[in-house]
Amino acid sequence: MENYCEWKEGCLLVHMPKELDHHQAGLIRAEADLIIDTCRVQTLVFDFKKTEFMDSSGIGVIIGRSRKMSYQGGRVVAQNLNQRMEKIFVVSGLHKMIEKENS
Amino acid sequence: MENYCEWKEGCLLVHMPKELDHHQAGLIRAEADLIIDTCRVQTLVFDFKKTEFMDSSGIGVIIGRSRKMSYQGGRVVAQNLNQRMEKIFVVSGLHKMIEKENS
Amino acid sequence: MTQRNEMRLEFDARSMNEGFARTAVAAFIMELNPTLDEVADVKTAVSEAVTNAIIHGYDNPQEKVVLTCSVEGTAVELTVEDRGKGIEDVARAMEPFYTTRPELERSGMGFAFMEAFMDDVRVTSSPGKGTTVWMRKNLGNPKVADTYE
Amino acid sequence: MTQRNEMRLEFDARSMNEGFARTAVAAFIMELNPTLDEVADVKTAVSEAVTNAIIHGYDNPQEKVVLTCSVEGTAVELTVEDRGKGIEDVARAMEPFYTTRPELERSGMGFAFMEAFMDDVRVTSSPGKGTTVWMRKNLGNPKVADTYE
Ligand SMILES: Nc1ncnc2c1ncn2[C@@H]1O[C@H](COP(=O)(O)OP(=O)(O)O)[C@@H](O)[C@H]1O
Ligand SMILES: Nc1ncnc2c1ncn2[C@@H]1O[C@H](COP(=O)(O)OP(=O)(O)O)[C@@H](O)[C@H]1O
Repeated sequence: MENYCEWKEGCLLVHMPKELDHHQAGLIRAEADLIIDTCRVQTLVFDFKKTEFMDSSGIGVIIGRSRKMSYQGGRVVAQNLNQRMEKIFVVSGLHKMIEKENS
Repeated sequence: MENYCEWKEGCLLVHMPKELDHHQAGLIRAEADLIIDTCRVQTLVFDFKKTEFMDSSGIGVIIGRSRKMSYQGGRVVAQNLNQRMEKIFVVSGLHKMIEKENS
Repeated sequence: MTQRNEMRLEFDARSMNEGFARTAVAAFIMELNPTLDEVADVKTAVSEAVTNAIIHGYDNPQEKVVLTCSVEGTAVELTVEDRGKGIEDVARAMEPFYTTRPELERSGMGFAFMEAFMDDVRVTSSPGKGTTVWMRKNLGNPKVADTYE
Repeated sequence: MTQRNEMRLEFDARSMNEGFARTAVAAFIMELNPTLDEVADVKTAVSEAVTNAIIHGYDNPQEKVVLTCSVEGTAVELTVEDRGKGIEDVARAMEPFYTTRPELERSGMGFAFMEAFMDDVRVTSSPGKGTTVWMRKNLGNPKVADTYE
């Protein structure tokens, strides 16, 4: 495990990698789901501080986790999007589905 | 011209590029020779501050300019070599031919 | 800088090569002096097409993906080709959100991303034979996606 | 990390592609977690072989250089191939300081650098047909050149 995830008092913080593609998406999915399935996550935060590249595989991993959270009634937040990530969020429509925030 | 060269009171300072290969070597050679052939260069300084990569084409351009300088009786110095450049100097034998200095 | 220059890259259909393919293309188009955003656009499109070849085109990671890239003037042309399963209905496959692999959490946005970030995208495919994606982008021309907001 | 992975890269014999070829190889070997110095060693050897193909092998920049790279376990294997002029006497060409292009300020150190930075270098060539340089390096093994001083 690469340790993308940080778990603290009901909040799951996912540190998104520098380059988020299909290869990385699988690793994040596995690690995050382990926690979402076993702990009571109230807030899920995707942190993009380090992220410089993301393709549509990243969209898949975000939508997938958000769907899981909506079943159990939690909040999903994306934070620290740089300009490129903002663009990806707009092009993909994610900006209408996920709350954005700057930490 | 890319402006590798800085000319000041008898001293020609050549700023070596980040990656010094055959492609770059030709450009440096053209620019330096213009000055060596027209001005009275007493000291020729190769500055490697920015240089992270150099192959044997770099050796060629350094030896070529040094030879010109030795005809006209000037001094040749290499400065700010990082560890990698030190290694290249040793492997190529340049360290026995050129004075080293840290500015 | 306006002379034509081209390369052809062939590599194993492994997901770790997605990053490699992007980096190679980014390095190759540097001679056009692209903006950071243009580089990111091209990398994204390459990533989509290469990922598709790896996960939809093939089952076996030892099969080969072929990528070509040429630059001429201010334009970049790319092809990404596999000799894998092919696509039955290309028009449908290109619809946003259409995916045949929801279990892999594919978003169905791959072709949509290619179209958003490149100027022109064309797909030819034949079932059982493979798929070729051809893409083109003129650098130095702001595109719709850049003024999307 | 020990699975075999390979790529093949073909590009125009232009000097601007020397940097591209180095970058592509560096990106490809990243999965072996090389040290910075190992990456620099491999890049240097690639640069030498590719430059030779471009300036000694060919006269025409539209001819193609072919580079292959494979990783397996901790080893990198590379070939750089041209279908150009070839070398009459390979043993002599590999002697340090031997060059046929002194007017281009070639130092004659190209093969010497490949040998210093890789574990094994083999050259096959036939006049009029072309040249292939095969190189191998085991990463994680400090080499003579590293303890030269
Ligand atoms: N190279 C390919 N080989 C076979 N099928 C493909 C290929 N590329 C795309 N497809 C098909 O087109 C569909 C849509 O592709 P895309 O828009 O990239 O979305 P996604 O990759 O998220 O499924 C895929 O689900 C797949 O069925
Ligand atoms: N790919 C090649 N095709 C033809 N000749 C070559 C090739 N590579 C090397 N040579 C010959 O071998 C000589 C020595 O090569 P090298 O040690 O790299 O030194 P340099 O490139 O500085 O001349 C070259 O000068 C050239 O005559």
